[in-house]
Amino acid sequence: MGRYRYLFSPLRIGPVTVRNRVIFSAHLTNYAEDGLATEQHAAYYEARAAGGAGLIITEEHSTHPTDWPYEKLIHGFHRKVIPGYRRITDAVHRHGTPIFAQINHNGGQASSMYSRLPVWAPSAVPDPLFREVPKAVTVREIAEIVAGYALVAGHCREGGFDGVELQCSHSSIVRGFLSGATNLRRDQYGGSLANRARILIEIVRAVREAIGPGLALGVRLCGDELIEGGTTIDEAVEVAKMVEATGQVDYINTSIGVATATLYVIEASMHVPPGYALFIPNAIRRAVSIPVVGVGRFKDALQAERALAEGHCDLVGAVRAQIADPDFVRKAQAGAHEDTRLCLSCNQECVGRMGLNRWLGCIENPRTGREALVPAVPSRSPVPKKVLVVGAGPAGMQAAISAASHGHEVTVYERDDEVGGQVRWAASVPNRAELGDVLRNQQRELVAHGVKLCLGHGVDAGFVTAQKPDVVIVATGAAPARPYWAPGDASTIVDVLDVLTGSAWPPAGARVVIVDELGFHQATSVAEVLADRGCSVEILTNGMVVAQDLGITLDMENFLTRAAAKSIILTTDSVVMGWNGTHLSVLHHVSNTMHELATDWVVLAVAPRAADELYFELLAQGVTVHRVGDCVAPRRIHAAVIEGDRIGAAL
Amino acid sequence: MPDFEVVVVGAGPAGSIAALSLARLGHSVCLLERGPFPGSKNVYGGVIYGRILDELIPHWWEHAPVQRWITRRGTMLLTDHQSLCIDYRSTAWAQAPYNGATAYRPDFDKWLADEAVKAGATLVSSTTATGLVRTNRGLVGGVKTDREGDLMANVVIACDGVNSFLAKEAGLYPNFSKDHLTLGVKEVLALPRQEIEARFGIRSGTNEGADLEIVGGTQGIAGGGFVYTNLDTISIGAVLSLGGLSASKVRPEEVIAGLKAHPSLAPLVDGAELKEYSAHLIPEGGFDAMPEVVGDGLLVAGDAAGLCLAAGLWLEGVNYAIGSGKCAADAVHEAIAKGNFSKAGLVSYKDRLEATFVLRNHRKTRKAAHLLLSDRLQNRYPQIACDLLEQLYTVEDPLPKRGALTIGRALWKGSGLRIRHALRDGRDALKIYG
Amino acid sequence: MIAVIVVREGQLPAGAAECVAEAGGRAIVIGTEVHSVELSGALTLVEAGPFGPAAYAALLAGRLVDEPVILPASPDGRDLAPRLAALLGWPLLAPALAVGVHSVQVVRQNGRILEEVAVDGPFVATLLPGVRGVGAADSMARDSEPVVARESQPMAAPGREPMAVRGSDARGPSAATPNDPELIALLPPDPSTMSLVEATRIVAGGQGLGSTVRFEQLGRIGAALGASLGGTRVASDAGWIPFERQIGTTGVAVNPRVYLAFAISGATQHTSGLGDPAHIIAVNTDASCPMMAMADIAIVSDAKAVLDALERQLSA
Amino acid sequence: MKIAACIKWVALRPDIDPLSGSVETDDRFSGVSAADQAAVEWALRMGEAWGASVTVATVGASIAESALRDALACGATTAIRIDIEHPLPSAAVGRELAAALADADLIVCGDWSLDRGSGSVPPFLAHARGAEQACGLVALSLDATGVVRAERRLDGGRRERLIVRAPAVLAVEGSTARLRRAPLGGVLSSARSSIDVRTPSTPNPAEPVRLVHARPFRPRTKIVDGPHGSVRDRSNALLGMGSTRTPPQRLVLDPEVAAEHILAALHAWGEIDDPASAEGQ
Ligand SMILES: Cc1cc2nc3c(=O)[nH]c(=O)nc-3n(C[C@H](O)[C@H](O)[C@H](O)COP(=O)(O)OP(=O)(O)OC[C@H]3O[C@@H](n4cnc5c(N)ncnc54)[C@H](O)[C@@H]3O)c2cc1C
Ligand SMILES: Cc1cc2nc3c(=O)[nH]c(=O)nc-3n(C[C@H](O)[C@H](O)[C@H](O)COP(=O)(O)OP(=O)(O)OC[C@H]3O[C@@H](n4cnc5c(N)ncnc54)[C@H](O)[C@@H]3O)c2cc1C
Ligand SMILES: Cc1cc2nc3c(=O)[nH]c(=O)nc-3n(C[C@H](O)[C@H](O)[C@H](O)COP(=O)(O)OP(=O)(O)OC[C@H]3O[C@@H](n4cnc5c(N)ncnc54)[C@H](O)[C@@H]3O)c2cc1C
Ligand SMILES: Cc1cc2nc3c(=O)[nH]c(=O)nc-3n(C[C@H](O)[C@H](O)[C@H](O)COP(=O)(O)O)c2cc1C
Ligand code: SF4
Ligand code: SF4
Repeated sequence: MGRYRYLFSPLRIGPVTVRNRVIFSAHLTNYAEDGLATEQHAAYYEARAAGGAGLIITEEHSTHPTDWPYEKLIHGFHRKVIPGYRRITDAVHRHGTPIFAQINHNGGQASSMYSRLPVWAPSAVPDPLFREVPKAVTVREIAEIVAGYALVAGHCREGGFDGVELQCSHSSIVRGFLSGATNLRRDQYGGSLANRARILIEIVRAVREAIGPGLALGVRLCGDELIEGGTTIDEAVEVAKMVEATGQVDYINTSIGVATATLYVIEASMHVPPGYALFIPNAIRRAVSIPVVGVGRFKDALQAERALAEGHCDLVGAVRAQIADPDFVRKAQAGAHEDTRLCLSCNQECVGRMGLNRWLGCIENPRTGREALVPAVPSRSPVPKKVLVVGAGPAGMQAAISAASHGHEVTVYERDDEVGGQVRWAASVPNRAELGDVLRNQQRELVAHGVKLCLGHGVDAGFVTAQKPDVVIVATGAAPARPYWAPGDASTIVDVLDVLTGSAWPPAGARVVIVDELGFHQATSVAEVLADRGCSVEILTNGMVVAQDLGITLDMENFLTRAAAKSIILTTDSVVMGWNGTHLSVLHHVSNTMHELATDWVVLAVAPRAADELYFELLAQGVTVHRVGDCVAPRRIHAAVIEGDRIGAAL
Repeated sequence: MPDFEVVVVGAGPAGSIAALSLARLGHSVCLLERGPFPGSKNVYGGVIYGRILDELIPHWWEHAPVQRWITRRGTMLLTDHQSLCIDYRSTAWAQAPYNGATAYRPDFDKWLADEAVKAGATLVSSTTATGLVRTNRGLVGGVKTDREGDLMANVVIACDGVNSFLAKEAGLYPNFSKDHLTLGVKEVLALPRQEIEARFGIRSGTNEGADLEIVGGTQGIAGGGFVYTNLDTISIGAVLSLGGLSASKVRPEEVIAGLKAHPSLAPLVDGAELKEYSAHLIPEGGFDAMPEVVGDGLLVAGDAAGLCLAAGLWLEGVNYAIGSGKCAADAVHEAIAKGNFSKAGLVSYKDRLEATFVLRNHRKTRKAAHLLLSDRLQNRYPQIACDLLEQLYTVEDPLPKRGALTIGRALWKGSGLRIRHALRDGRDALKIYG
Repeated sequence: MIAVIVVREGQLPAGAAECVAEAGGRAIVIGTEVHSVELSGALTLVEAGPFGPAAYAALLAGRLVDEPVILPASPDGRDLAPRLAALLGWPLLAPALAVGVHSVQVVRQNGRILEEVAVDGPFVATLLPGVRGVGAADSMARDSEPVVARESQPMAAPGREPMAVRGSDARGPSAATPNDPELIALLPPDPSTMSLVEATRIVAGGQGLGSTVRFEQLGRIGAALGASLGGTRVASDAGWIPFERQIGTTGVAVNPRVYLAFAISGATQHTSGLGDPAHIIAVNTDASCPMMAMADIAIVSDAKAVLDALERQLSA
Repeated sequence: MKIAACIKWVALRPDIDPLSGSVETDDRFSGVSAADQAAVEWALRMGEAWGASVTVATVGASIAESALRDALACGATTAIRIDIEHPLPSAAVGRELAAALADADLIVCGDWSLDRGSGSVPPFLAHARGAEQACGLVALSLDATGVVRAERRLDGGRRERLIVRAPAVLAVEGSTARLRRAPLGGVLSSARSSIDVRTPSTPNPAEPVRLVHARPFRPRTKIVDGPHGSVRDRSNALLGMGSTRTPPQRLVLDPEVAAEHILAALHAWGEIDDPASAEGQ
């Protein structure tokens, strides 16, 4: 048992017994095709079951044709879904893991885009994201909704699920009914809390009838919507009590926020302190006696154990932790913490890709979402090669890991004294340290695969050819570039990396303009560092929004809040046209007006250039050479990792 | 005046039976055990062949703490991805007097020792023998322990298990070598009772069980594996040559992990919860590696005497321990009658062993270790056998079927093996098993 | 229900506030320097002589009538509770996870079993510290009642003189002569030996300190500052500090008020065990490491030299 | 002078089903706790130091005699077992021991048992005997005959030092002493020693408590208060922007100045009295 007293102890959830307390809680994957579950789903869930998850809850299954908020939704209301369900449940059951289905109607938090039917909601209150006025449902339609839940629950039972979870939290018509912000009805479904909860209780009854006593039934509730007039914790506790009082529900799952208004608290990024949402299960667990699930940025087994020990919850949902490492539970149980590929809470490839309508992946685990295609254990190459990798950024390290795991003999040369390339600096700012875990994870795997790592060892073409490697992989990353208007010798025009490495030091009190053409963490991070130092900082972007891509990773809202608190000025639609030593000439391109902006320092967050000299030199000498990551084209970590991963298999 | 007529060191099966027999014969005997209770630290695979107890403890099967009675025995040949299993089942083994049983050693050894105590032996546990005490005539006359004060006796029977410290101190292991030892490692995995019955094809609700011995699947390390069923756990383990293990740099638990992941074993153990992991040495050198078993005032029995039979089809030690313990007791009884505790007085022990299955079986199988740990038996033959069956069973229409001989010949050619070696192996096998 | 809190030199025992909250806000606070305790609720403060379980029990027994009594399962609470129960002839329920007027949850088998016990009439219970917590609702309930009486109870030094006791213990043969050991010293916590979990100030070091000698020095400085010594995994792996001094996910989770980090990079696995210190000071040669990013005062300097300077200045 | 030690036979590795809470014990894995063993060792040391007899006593079933015999093997003079079939409440155990050990001057117990864990037997025993009590002892030293100097653990790392005089009950932590190893002769002879078996002196009074059920342990919810106030306030609190940490300063300093700065800051925060002569408060 060791240091885990609770995490690995079994628990009964109604008729189902789980072997440990870690749940792979519900989340969209965009793996569905034509409204049906796919092989991709089955393999994805199976990997987590094999990895030791105590319980898996699938992504939501839609209960009604009026509910189609995004393209790749599973249409649970068609009988056609059952074979796909079977495929998933069989795969998961092979590992002795129970699996529940989440069922849902998203209500007003949708658009009619896909369904071409009016969106249904308790009242005609438009959703803040979709901004579509929904149809206030009639009592007859409410009955239809309830029947839809029961129908889908029946499909789930037939499909071999061990239980059903009603998503009534951050994106759901039930949430819509429960919330004072969206339920303005004056009939028996609106007004008092008991009325607002009526539909939920009706659904519980109908679903229990459909699934019988042999399956577990859970309800996921939102503890604080964080919107004006929305559900707060006191109401959530009352609802939880009503749910328990039905005597038909086996557990309560929790969540926070509203998916279409405050998603950044649901799938919180690394800026949000771990354990931030525990007050919700805490309050609910004090009021009910059925098991309660706590969710939100559990990325470490010990942290989960502590939450259980302090009684904040009986089970923990760990979603991204297991997206990043399907074997999260197994490794923790075996005490092999070091081997865990810790989730970074970067939200780039999981949440980020959902927003972009793409299938779910992970920035540091190229196999996520491709479990059905890529074997868990790589095949060894019949002809081991001597591989030389230049550069130990994420690309170089992943290439080395991949090559070594395919049986090649690999040496990595890195110019710096530490691995990590640009990421090391990207992670060195307040609240971004977790990004650096990707390096730790990779470095650990390098060691495990016996890769030789030579730090503080910059190499040139001569050195490389002298080693006589069979293959060279160049991963030399990117180098800062300067726009035409910035003279090369201007010492107060510097790159973000110069600020982070400390080679440039705008002092407290200095006026700093950060020119942002990247729209990601580069500019915002440096802005915060400098504002903290006491500089007065302005971010200037040619885009319509500063740091647009932070929206995708759900970092935008909290950045804006912090920026406001730190008096960072955000200026959009502005292009720098020149610099005279003290002023920048700025074109406001929307109004086509120019103005001068006085500044002491200019920090550039502009497109870097690929550091590809070594690659072309080696190519010219006829060496077998490949390149990966930013030295192909400067992008982000996911690209570095994916390319690194591919090359190893292709040697 | 010694404290006891006889001190038996080690309350494993050998020691408990020696003490039980002597006490029954009316001698004062002390049974010394280092663990807090007999069997507390003892490790083995899991199957006991109990017929040897028929006489000593009539109807032992009604009393012994047994998990399951073995009604199914299999021998499996494994390659990377293939397996070939000879699977034998018999309901005859499900009735008294039974053939074999799985049992937990803490249960079984404690039970045996309790029988000895019932018969009048004095059990002293939590006490380790740390050396021999010699009389002024040079005979062994007792043992030193890790407690203050020595324990004196006319005769000491060393039943202290593999690598016997006492036998070594007495100089009975003149050419002891690590090569004669293998490492046994095992995991106990929990599964619900019904699940075990379903997976192993055991009649549900019975306490019948299966015993699978495995050749191959040990990541190229010479050795073998086993899978046994208990009531609600499975024992899975491997027996590995120490040399092969250290050369391979593979950790023993990884070998077990490999077995558990093998496609033909994984379905048996999937989802089971690890209860314990243990490791223990096995004296597998066989007849030729046995130490001297008689000294002045000292007898050696059980694993301490190297009496463990690990020969592919068989992995047996407990029955030999019991057999030798009984022989030792009888020899001591005779020596006490004669009042001669020297080597000469005790020598009938050796004859008694020779007269029973204990040494007969070991003599017959003396070549087994050599044969079984050879690369041919470990890797080549299983590969050929599996490939042969794979090709026989694969339907390759429109190509015409090939006969077994054709396939076999082709495989043989491809293998680079020599007929000469095969013939020799065959001869050896015939000697051992024939 | 009423809580009984034993106070020594004005210091509350662990779990005091939780006990008072569990009792609904009423408490008898008894001990030395009781007037200086920081505890809200309807309190009766009883200034008594040095703690002695028999004497305190005798003193309290008369005040406790027909209502459950709850004490923290801290050392003094555990000592006093059985004495009280014996004097009053009430059942003792200890150690408890939750205490209600008619139902108590008692912990058994080393924290692996929970027994729910129904009880009629008054009883004495001890509540495990740290399991309950105190919330806003608790203080609201308490503040609605006035804080009451302070009294001084003249008490002879824990002694051998018999004391008149009101109680109903028929079986205790000599309950009327409460004897207690003689208290000769109260020793303050030694930051170098106290558990890191309890430490309010921590000085910690990392890989950059590089040797056992430096950690010993850091320990001395900590002692001078009244701070406990901690370190990173690198330090405990290297054997510079024992494992129980390692802070982080695989070490202990601490919750100091002030945290001083010398040559620590601030890896997530380390900082996740830090709790929420009001103040962090970091000394590091690398201005941009996460530890420095977290600190209120981030000093770019050689940590070893700073330690030398600190030691000099502290001994000056 | 008469010394006594009290020990309890408990399951050292009880098999507790985490789902049902059923407890299965196995005599093979039962014995006495480290604290009880330390108690026996201290009693033996007292016996040796003061030339006193040492009695070991237990309230338990016959299986517990093996623990008594171990103590006898180590040198205890006599052993008493108060025979019970079912466990008694701690108060009753204290009374039974007091009656059985009515003439003992010093009684040493372990600080708490593994199965009940209330640590209340020693105080109950002391009460019933009208003796002093000193529990949770982390260090002991033997003084004049019948007098012990002891250190007792308090909260928050504090300790108290006591002088304990007979008649007294002492409860020691397991770390205070390791029970000596019995000599072989002791082991052999203890197997034949007789044990004074008694029946409980007083009938067990019906306590006004009733066990409703025993279940697996489920941690109590430790109250944390959620964020409150407006939506913005709550959101800020959750995002970690509500805390009032002083704005970070980044300073490049000489070591000497850095040290001054650190001490000054600690002083300013009220952590140390005077940076010049800092002493932990
Ligand atoms: C401030 C900042 C913030 C960022 N934030 C994010 C973010 O939040 N998310 C995200 O996905 N991406 C982010 N990025 C981008 C991300 O860091 C890069 O895309 C990624 O590091 C590219 O990896 P790489 O391995 O290709 O190259 P690099 O990380 O640049 O690594 C190249 C390595 O090669 C070494 N090298 C070069 N030449 C030689 C030589 N001749 N010999 C030996 N070694 C050599 C270098 O020293 C370096 O270590 C950020 C970048 C910056 C600068
Ligand atoms: C992995 C494995 C699998 C096996 N599988 C089987 C199987 O399935 N079936 C089978 O029949 N056999 C099996 N065996 C062999 C079997 O376990 C032994 O042959 C048998 O236990 C020998 O009994 P023994 O009494 O000689 O020695 P042990 O059982 O080893 O007993 C020796 C006893 O002496 C005690 N002792 C040792 N030194 C001292 C000392 N100095 N002082 C006091 N006490 C001491 C020990 O604590 C122990 O109780 C297996 C062995 C291994 C390792
Ligand atoms: C699963 C897992 C669990 C872990 N659990 C823990 C845990 O519980 N606790 C823990 O601490 N770690 C833990 N770690 C390790 C953790 O990731 C870090 O490796 C570790 O915390 C780093 O310790 P460090 O800061 O001492 O060393 P480093 O990261 O090497 O940092 C040393 C720092 O000292 C600075 N420095 C060097 N010399 C000087 C000088 N002369 N003056 C000033 N500064 C100097 C350097 O600039 C650097 O910032 C865990 C890791 C994993 C993978
Ligand atoms: C990509 C993604 C999609 C999600 N979709 C759902 C969903 O469909 N239903 C739901 O109840 N929760 C959904 N969630 C929320 C998760 O269940 C969980 O509350 C959240 O990820 C926080 O847990 P974590 O920090 O362990 O990742 C989703 C989360 C992610 C990352
Ligand atoms: S009517 Fe149809 S086809 Fe024509 S533009 Fe609109 S959507 Fe396209
Ligand atoms: S993409 Fe980032 S946040 Fe998402 S699972 Fe992977 S590491 Fe975690």
